[in-house]
Amino acid sequence: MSAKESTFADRLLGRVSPAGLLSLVAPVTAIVFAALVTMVILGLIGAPPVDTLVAMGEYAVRPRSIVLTLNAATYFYLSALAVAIGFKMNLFNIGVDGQYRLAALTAAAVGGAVALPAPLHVALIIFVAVLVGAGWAAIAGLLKVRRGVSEVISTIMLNAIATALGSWLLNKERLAVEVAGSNNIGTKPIPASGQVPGLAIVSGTQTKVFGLILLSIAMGVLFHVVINRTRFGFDLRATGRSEPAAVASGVNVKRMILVSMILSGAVAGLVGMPQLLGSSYSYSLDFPTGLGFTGIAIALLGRNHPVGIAFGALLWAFLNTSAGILQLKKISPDIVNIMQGVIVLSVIVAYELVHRYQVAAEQRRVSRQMANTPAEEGTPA
Amino acid sequence: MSQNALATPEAPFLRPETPARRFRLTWRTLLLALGALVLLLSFTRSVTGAVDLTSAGAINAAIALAIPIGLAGLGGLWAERAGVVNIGLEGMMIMGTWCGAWGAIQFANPWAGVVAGAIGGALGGLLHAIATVTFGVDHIISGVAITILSEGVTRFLSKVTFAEMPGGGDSQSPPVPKPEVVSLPLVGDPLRALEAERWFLLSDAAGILRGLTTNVSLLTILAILLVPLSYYVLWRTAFGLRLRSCGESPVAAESLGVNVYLHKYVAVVVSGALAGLGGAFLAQVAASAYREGQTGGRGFIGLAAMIFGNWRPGGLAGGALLFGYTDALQLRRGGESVHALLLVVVILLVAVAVYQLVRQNRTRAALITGVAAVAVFVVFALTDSIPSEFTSVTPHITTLLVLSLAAQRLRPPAANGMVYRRGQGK
Amino acid sequence: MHAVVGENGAGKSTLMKILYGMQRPDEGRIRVNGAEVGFRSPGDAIGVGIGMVHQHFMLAGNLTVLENVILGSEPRKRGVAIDFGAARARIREISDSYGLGIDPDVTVEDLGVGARQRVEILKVLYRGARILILDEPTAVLVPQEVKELFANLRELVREGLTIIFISHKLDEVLSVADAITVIRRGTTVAEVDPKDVSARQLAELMVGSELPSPQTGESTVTDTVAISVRDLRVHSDGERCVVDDVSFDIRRGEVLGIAGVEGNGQAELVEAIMGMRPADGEIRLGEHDISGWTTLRRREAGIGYIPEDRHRHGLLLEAPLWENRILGHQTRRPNVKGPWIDRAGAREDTRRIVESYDVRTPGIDVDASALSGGNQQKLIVGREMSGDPVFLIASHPTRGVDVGAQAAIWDHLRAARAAGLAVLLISADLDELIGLSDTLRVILRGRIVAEVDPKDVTPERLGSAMTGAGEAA
Amino acid sequence: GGSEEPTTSAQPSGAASSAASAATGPKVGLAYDIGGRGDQSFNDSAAAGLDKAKAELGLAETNELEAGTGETEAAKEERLRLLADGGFNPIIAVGFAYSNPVKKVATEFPDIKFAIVDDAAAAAPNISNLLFAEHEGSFLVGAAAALKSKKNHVGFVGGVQVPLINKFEAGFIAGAKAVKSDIKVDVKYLTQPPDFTGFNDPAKGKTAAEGMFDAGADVVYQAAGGSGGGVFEAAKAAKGLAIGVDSDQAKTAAPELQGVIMTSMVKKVDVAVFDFLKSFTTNSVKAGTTTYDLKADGVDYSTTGGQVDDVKSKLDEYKQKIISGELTVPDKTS
Ligand SMILES: Nc1ncnc2c1ncn2[C@@H]1O[C@H](COP(=O)(O)OP(=O)(O)OP(=O)(O)O)[C@@H](O)[C@H]1O
Ligand SMILES: Nc1ncnc2c1ncn2[C@@H]1O[C@H](COP(=O)(O)OP(=O)(O)OP(=O)(O)O)[C@@H](O)[C@H]1O
Ligand SMILES: [Mg+2]
Ligand SMILES: [Mg+2]
Repeated sequence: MSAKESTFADRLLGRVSPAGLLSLVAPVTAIVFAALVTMVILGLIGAPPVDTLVAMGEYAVRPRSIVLTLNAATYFYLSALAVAIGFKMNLFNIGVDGQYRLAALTAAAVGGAVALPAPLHVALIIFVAVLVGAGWAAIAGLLKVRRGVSEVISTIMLNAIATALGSWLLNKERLAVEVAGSNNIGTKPIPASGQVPGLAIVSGTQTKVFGLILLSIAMGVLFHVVINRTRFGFDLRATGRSEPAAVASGVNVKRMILVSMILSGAVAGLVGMPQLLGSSYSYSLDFPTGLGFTGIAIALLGRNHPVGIAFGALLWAFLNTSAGILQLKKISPDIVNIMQGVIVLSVIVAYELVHRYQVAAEQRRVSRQMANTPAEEGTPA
Repeated sequence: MSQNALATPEAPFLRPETPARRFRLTWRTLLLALGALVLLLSFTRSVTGAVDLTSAGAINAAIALAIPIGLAGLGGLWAERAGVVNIGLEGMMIMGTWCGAWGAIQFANPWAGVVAGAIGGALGGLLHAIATVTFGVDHIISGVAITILSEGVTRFLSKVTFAEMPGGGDSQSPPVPKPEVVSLPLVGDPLRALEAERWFLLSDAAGILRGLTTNVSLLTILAILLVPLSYYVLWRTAFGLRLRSCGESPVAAESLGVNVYLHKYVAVVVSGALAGLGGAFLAQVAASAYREGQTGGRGFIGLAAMIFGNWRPGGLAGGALLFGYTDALQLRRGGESVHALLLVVVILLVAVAVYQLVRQNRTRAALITGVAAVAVFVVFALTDSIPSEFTSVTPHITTLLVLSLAAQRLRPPAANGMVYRRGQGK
Repeated sequence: MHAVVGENGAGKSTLMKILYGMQRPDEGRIRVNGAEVGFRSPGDAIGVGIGMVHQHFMLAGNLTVLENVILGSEPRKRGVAIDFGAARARIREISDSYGLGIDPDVTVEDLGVGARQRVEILKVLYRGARILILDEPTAVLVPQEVKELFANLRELVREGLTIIFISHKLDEVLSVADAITVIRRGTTVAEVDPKDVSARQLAELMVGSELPSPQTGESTVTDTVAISVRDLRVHSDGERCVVDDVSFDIRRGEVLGIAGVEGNGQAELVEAIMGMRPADGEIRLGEHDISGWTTLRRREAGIGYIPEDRHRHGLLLEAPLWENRILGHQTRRPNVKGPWIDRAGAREDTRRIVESYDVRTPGIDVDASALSGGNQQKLIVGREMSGDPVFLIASHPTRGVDVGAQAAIWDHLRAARAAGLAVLLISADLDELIGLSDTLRVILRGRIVAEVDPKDVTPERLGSAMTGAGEAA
Repeated sequence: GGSEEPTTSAQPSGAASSAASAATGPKVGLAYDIGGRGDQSFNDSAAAGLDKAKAELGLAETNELEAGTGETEAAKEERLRLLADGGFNPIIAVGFAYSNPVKKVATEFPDIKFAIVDDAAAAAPNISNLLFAEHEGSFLVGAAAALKSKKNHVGFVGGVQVPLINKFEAGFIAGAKAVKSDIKVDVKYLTQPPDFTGFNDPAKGKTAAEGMFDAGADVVYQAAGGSGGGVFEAAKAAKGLAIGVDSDQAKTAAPELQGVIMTSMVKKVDVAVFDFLKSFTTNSVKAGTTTYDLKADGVDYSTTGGQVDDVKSKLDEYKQKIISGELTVPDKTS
């Protein structure tokens, strides 16, 4: 019965009290396990396992790689947060992808079309992105609440529709401008007042970290506070854990579904912002795609916890970055995909095993304590 | 006051009233619905002149486009009926495309490819089963990981196999041998002649029939047969009952001596094999070579078709067909056919509005539906083609439209997605 | 017929699960008909003729009765296909010969609890078990059904079957058992002959304390109407009327008991009053018409709710106790300050509840799922009593709870009643209903069909009123 | 691969590069767009140019890196930088998506020569822009299609609706209309950006082409990358004709399909890459735009199979008109 009512996010989270060394065992086991499996795979394809990992490690600590990793992690993090909001409610928002693409496109178009003083300009662009992301997600939310359409289907379909809509908008007659001599097509570049300068926080390289990394961090903190410290967050988690119990406690579940879908979409709207305002300044054909799907993997890898997601995002970003050095060493970059898959699987398997051990230990502890309280003949442990 | 209540003699708990009308699909209603559909399409075709609505070519293409989606959906059905969510269908399908092409080339026999494709998908399924059943990992993340993994594995394998073959490359295989294509003898030409007459209903029926009976791949026939076969196995055999019981209440199944782990394993491996078969179909029938990225998200669409079909084989086949049909229409003569579909939507909306008004007495709902019908009609009347950007999403919009019009009584297996561990029953 | 008794968590179910192969013993031997056996799975136990009816139903709601019954022992045609005809015939045959009245083709989720219980028994009989284990089979049955069940069981015993039977209802045990084993904390503390003991003695063996009984004592009923329900109607899925024209008033300090066989609209009535289900009619709390209010607003206005299914409606099993304390009170102090959760306040108050309601737990940070059912129930009662409710809905407040915890919960109800609380009590335990209520109504097929004076009614008469048999006669 | 140990990243890169380039010929770095070597499209064509150069020009070392799906410009920049840091010079970027990255990295490494295929926007003294007049080549095959069409009805299947593929469409339509102004041209793009699966989905290509043949077209031109195979299949089944793209597909397609490919619009990326490398070895690299058009023999139609032999004279007439400037081909659809 208990399994029936737990959310899968919670089963994943384990709900283990973070006290004690034991909580460190899980991630450490996971990393060691993943490294071992990766080395076996490298060996199988004929790449020197140790050398390769060492090369990746060395590459990872180069200043420029650090910046690249941080930058990629910035948007991965936002994407995973957007997915995690849904997961907290047992909603599976596969639509983050479409939401952020549409949001980035419209925000870029608005940003390129207006002239405003610096902070206002940025604020306007971000506001538009949030609005569009939230609006697009709201469709799925409304369909679920009003018509009972599964959000899994509706978001898959809405991703495709967002692609079509985006493609229609990204046209000379509508939001796009041509760049002379280029086969690319994009929105009018956002002027300097709408750009967010990078941060030179990594020494030894000219490349700068996205200024909006601060936004990512802030969103993580906000996520934590809202989910864990507010009434709204309590209602959200309660609904995710047990819908009937939430209903009985006075939560309006339909409203919660709609609101959390909208929030998820709002955060999804932010996903494209670091790239748009920190590097591209225009939404064009080569704007990064598929971040929404990566977000699903990272959210689950980080167990829907803001800190866990941060680690997941950094790991993912690092692996993506390291594809370059592997190729330079003539190791097929596909190995990165294989490694990502293997790491995700081994990390969660390791987590699961440690978690099982912890639950058993917790149960033993509880029953020991219970046996001791009314001092009679104790149960054999 | 108690007298009236006691008028009925039986105690209520002995004869619980079953919910008044649980919809039962009978052959009669099915045939009636099909007839109405053909009539509707035929009418629209003759009004708009969009011949593709019922042309043999469109129907044939619809089937071909629906098969991989349907197979993926069937894969999803097997896994989810046993309680394992399989979002890794896409990955298993990718494995199927690669293995299908490889097997067919390696053994110079299309059927070897079909088998290899199924095995490739099954391997993905096995991995998913190990992760979710043995290790109790969350089903979604395992599925996502498997999809990522199979992209990498197939690309890597292509480099060491196809790239070395003449006509192949890092991201595509040389041409693969295809399973044989068959037609129903003797009927093709008369039907073609009849179809060309453009008579109301008669020509349309001829077109549809010809689409169904000419140039059909043997693998298509096999895939179609898998739908009733899945129904038979899952609903009519002891094995199927046990499998489904694992998805509904694994503790109950275990308490009756059913080996839950075993059944889940079998279900997920079969699920992978079916998705892999869908992949092999893509590489061997829909195309004639493996091509990286060939699946194009069909695994996810298959999953959607399964939910659309309420976790039932017939329903998911319907979902896949709807998707395949609208996709075929938009790919063939998109602007014209999709524009004609607007008229179909208008007629359907009007029918729904009338139903809401007359049968359900929901005036407000009927009014809203009616207004929507008028709005779509205005669009239909004022335009004569749909912008090309939008025709490509016809299947997606149609799916959403159908789902939001149809009353939702989705009933996923009760223990779907739950991690089950032996002896957890209380 | 051998009875096993013991308080909650004594290990009765665990022992039975070991006998049925669902759990493995660490040591010890099991002999069946003199031969030593070692079960690896329930399949092995079924193989030697053991069948078990579990305390919690082991049924798949979305499958039909037939499918549930034959699962694992399907009759086959041609090796693979299920022979549905044969299965149906056999189920009908068993159902008729024991008067179970079960239609093999309905979906289990459409059945009431009583019928589900009979399906469970049918499952065991279908397998031709010679040794039947029944874990609290009577908890959800009315006296008539219990009587019928026992008649059936005696029939089976006469046919030479062995029955192991677990129940918390000691007079039942005394009336049917041929031998009784009392266990406490996992060990046998006594083996007695039912002829030699009284219910009171048996209870004392189980817990080592007095057997409590539900007694209200002085009437505390006042004249102020706390809640008034008028012409309440609830429709299920649009059509069927499951609560039909129900009206009643409950005054402050009054306990109104609703008696009825499960599935006659009690759950819907409660959910309608809580605002969890749309309903027609008027509900007034004090001077407010609350019919249009949301569940949250009703709770804020002072309605407390002890739900019938604590796991489904009462708790977040995977959340710590202090978060469960907040549930249902997430807009009120000491749990929140404005939009913020007041962790310190909530934790402090949880400690208070744990202490004053004697919730046996190692701390307030363990998940609710780690507590035994009785302790979970005490936590819920404590939570619902805090926040000064003016009206409390108590659905089966002591179901599955052992005698000690039962007494504690009754005490709390009595105390609150004396302080002016209006209580709507719904229970399948007729002693509890008769003992605690100031007024009793009988609900049948969604209608209030009788009003009974708890002072001069016996459980048997109440039972017949509930099935409609008594009044029709 | 197969060469000796590459320089390890631990070594100071500057030293490695100077040492290597001092030893023998140039170290060439090639950065592909998605798909990389073996995509049987323009990446592959670029690879062919590199292979030819390797064989004929005696390159010291080559390294080829490919892009990942959905990646950012930063990743592309990093790829170019890795090559630059690794001492590769010259560096060739394949695909317009490298426009901004090449521009950025080229300014950081003024001593390294860069080339970019399909983009003119990245301008710097050390960047050579290798452009193709796809519309001119498409014009010729459009004319060929119209000349060969018996039903006065032809079709165009584009993979993804992006400006580059629009150029093919524009040229094709112009060519067909130049022959028969009333000809009917069906156009279908398989997907919309950023969904680039339209380049990899033969099933969709087949369905779209079948639709055109069923609707009465008898020649279909495909600019759909990997989806093109489906178009050929449809042509074979409908006993129609198809036109290939990028390379001479009558040579590379499946043997049983080669017969339906009446001609292909050849885009000679290999020539451009080879020319660029050759000019590098002779120290005569020309910065800025080099347009490989009909005049420069950078685009052309193929004659394998002899199916267009009967109209060859007409086609060559058009070709001359375009070369002479008498005829200008639009590179955009109106
Ligand atoms: N594997 C285990 N080993 C030791 N103790 C356990 C184990 N599993 C659960 N417990 C303890 O058992 C108690 C909960 O058990 P459970 O809910 O089965 O009780 P119960 O006796 O059936 O109660 P009730 O009848 O009130 O529902 C807790 O105290 C928990 O800590
Ligand atoms: N191996 C074990 N070691 C210690 N304790 C255990 C073990 N297995 C189960 N328990 C715990 O022992 C207790 C016995 O629970 P059981 O369900 O058998 O009680 P019960 O007598 O049936 O109670 P109830 O009357 O509530 O049904 C529970 O708390 C259970 O969690
Ligand atoms: Mg219990
Ligand atoms: Mg028990």
